[in-house]
Amino acid sequence: MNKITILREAVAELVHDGDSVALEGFTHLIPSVAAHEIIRQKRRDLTLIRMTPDLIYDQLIGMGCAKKLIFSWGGNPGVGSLNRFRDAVEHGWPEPLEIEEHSHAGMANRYVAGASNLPFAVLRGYVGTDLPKVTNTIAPITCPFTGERLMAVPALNPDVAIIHAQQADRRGNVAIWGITGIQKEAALSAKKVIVTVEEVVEEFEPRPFQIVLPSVAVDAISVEPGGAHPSYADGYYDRDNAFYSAWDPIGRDREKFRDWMERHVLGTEDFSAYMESIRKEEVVR
Amino acid sequence: MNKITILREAVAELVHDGDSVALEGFTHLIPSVAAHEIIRQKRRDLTLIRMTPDLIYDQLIGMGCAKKLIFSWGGNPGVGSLNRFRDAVEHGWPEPLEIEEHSHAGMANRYVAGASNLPFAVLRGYVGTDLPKVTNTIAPITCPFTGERLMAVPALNPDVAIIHAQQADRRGNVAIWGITGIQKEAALSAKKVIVTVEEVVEEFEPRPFQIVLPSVAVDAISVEPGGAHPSYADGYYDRDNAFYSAWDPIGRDREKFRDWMERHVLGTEDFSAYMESIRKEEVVR
Amino acid sequence: MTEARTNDKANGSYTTDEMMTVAASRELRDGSVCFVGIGLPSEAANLARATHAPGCFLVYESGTLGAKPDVLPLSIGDGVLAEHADSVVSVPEVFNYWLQAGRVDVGFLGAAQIDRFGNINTTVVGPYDSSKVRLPGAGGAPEIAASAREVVVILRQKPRAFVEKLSFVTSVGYGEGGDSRKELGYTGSGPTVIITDLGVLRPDLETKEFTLVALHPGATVEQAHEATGWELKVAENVTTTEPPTEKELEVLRDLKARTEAARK
Amino acid sequence: MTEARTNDKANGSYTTDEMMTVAASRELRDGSVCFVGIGLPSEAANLARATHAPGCFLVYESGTLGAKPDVLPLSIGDGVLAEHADSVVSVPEVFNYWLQAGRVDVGFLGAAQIDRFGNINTTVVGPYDSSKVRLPGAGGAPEIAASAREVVVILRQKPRAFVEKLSFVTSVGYGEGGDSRKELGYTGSGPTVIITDLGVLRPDLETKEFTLVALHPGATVEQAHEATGWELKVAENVTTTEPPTEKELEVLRDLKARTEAARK
Repeated sequence: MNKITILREAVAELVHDGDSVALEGFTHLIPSVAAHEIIRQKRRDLTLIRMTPDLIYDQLIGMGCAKKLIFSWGGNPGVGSLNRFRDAVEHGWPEPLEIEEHSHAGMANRYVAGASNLPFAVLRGYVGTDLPKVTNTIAPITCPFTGERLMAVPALNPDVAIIHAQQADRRGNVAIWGITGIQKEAALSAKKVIVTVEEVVEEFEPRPFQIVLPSVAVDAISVEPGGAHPSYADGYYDRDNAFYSAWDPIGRDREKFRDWMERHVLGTEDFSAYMESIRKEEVVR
Repeated sequence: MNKITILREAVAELVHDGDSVALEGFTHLIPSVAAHEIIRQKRRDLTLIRMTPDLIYDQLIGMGCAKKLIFSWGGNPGVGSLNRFRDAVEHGWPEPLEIEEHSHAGMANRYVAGASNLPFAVLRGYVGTDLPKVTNTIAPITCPFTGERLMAVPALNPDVAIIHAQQADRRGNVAIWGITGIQKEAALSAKKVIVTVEEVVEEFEPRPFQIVLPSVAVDAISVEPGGAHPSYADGYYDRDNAFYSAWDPIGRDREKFRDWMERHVLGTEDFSAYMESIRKEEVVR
Repeated sequence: MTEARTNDKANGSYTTDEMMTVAASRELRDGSVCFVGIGLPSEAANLARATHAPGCFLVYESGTLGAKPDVLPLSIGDGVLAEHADSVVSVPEVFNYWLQAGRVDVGFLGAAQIDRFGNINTTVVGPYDSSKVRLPGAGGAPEIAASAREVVVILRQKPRAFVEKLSFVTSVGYGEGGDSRKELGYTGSGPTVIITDLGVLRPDLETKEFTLVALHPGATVEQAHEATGWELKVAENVTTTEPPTEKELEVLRDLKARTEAARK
Repeated sequence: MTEARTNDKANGSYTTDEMMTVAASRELRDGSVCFVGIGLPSEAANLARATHAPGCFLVYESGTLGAKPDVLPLSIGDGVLAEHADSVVSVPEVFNYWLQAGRVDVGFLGAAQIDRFGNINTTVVGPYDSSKVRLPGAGGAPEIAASAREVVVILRQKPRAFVEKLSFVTSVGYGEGGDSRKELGYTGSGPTVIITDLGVLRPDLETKEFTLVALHPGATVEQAHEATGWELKVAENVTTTEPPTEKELEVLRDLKARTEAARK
């Protein structure tokens, strides 16, 4: 199966400066390893898309990879703020960050429309909020049958979608189980799809609430065990809650952040070297 | 779990004359047992909804239960026509049948809109076909962002949805695996939901492509092993292909049909008695 | 259902229906994503998968993605379709995320009636409100015709099937011909070939009118004219279809034998 | 995150935060379908599930239906939410087929700022284009506020939280008050109660302005006035909240202890 490739090459070939990129994951299976590779390859002017931007988006923004963020909730789950994200929005550091914000329902339906090759999606929401005043990708629409007024949001079709999954099989199909969030729609809405996986297996076995993304819907698969740290991979490892807390002071200080990123991300070859490096500092249990 | 009830009581309580009823099943898990109970209880003026009306709809129509059919493909899969359906449309026997026809994509998205509490759904289709000329539930709609013209179809919200599933658990959750078709959307779009199951188990085990409908989305569950005959129940029994062929001559002749229905359906108490009765005539292998 | 033996016009070694199915199967390229209807389309697609296109990815409207049936499914939702599928998804998902999304390279369709521009009728024969024959209806055909990158149509060539004017336009081919399909805004490019029991028809690049470009062995231009309800255009040099290979016949007959056994 | 011990204003045996969580948990009826946000809402909902409402059905926006966490999730998508859930569905499905569909009886929400009509801000403090504080944003809150049959809001009562005018309306309560929510066409009936560390506020039936109707033991009307950025309306006879029972405190503290352990 020729889709299995080295992540460095997949990112080099499929992620370009100025692209719109969705690295999705709903607290489960966050594609951290691919985010670090994008940072190492110094991509610029990316439009980052994500319902729940968290640490890896804080890192991409703080390292100057992004010119715009399309999102619905940006925080360090269970801890607090994304300080690099806030610094970019509040003070334009390291450079100004344009933001386009929606609700979760709006973002989810934008991916659904994108995956369905429709130009827009319809939902009940936004009316009476200030979101339409600051986000121009929200427009009223009228039901041609009932005359009822609802809101429309435009489809999302990222240049590249990147997700982390538990397994791929020999034919290049991808299996995700447990909380699968918006990953299927993100992948199917994108022009190119990169998937990092914990391992490659001969055959999938049935798992609770498993979905399978067929190989014809995937462009590149890279085997990156542990690649979702500090989030978790159901069946492989737990969420590293301590790391999320440890990130807060690191992200608060520009120098500390840059130094940390240079030492652990730019200063390492790949994710295993990165994990090695942060373990030394006991950032990780 | 108080949702487990006798099918006769569930139908008596939840299915009324004049209701819109969707008995869904996409060749797998067709709720035949519930259709027969509706016929035994002599419901009238039903608006029957189904993407793929087949033998049980032929029977409901031929027995005069329906005043209208909303559908996208009506046939005896792998065999030919639904002769009772044709007789009703072509000659108004036993009474005229109003029809509202769509494409599969249109019907599927009408259920999706219904399940989403939206008044309509949008799709790419119908343009240039004669369907909009004969079906008034198709209307053009314009994308508020791109100006692109698409087609809208109104939501389906049946009074009652009835499906057959493999298993329910003690808490009243319902498990369906294999081809799950449109059953989830049909159930979630309806005001009331009746589910017949092969068996009740303590706990579900993971199965390929399994979906679980939580008990809060179900109104009544009845244990009716074999209740999907002549269709199949993945993990329980195969499709009775011979019965589909055997149905053709029965359905072709009004007298033969009425006689058959009176003997095997009206003349029996329940589905096991019905199966007993048709087995005697070796209609079934 | 097939009347193969009875309307055999070919030389003794294979039937015209077999030639039709084999010719259709040859239209499917290996590795392509194919949306398949039940009956002749499914027969041709699975013949292709068992011969020259083992890597083709079959999608059925029941939600089976990468189906690998070992017998021909009698219904669109047979268990054999899910059994070896790469994935099984809901019906809305297969139509929205796969067909409408433009992921389907080839749609294989049958038809009750077809016109010179490849428009298809599977709804009624005669006036809609007082139809002579009520057909099953649209099913998945309109959107397959709309959104598949290209469409292959398979049906036996007869005057009542190849008609001057359809009783009902269920699925759009090239509309009124010329650019009229483009103006409808569909993403798919439309029917690229009609395979019949007599030969092969392809659309004229300009007018989009279907033209006889090949005859199966033993079939004649006269037969094709007789079997067509409009003044059939014929290419200047009509080629002759390669007859079925032994392998193709062996695999097709084995498939059908196993299917017949499953019917019992 | 919680500053419970430090801002303890109650008698020694429990904190004001504990009282707040207990009071909120009592709003959840057994058997009801509850859409839960992370933090205080999740704490209150799981306390209810572990005490008087074992049959309540918890829905988290990560797609877990009937979640039964044995520790409080730190993130909306923690594995513990899926582990014992009745079903796990996609994010579009939980918002479209469950929340928007009107299947949610109660939505539990937190807030950064709230106004007298129960409108909520979780987006920015200060002007949008030059914000003093950039908050996480909308998340699932706007549609929970829109479509849940009723909404319970939990937040500590402070002048910077209970403001005269929101910097940004992220989620709609009663809009400008009166019938203005109805005119927006939302299916849910809006926030029915605000539970704070001082007491309980409920909307006036006519004006929909939130009014102090109950004080927790030890809290005073003066404290409530000081903690509110608008001229707080007070009911004629303000009742006193039942203090936490031993069972409630025991279960809550056990829940939080297990959660703290999980953080390490």
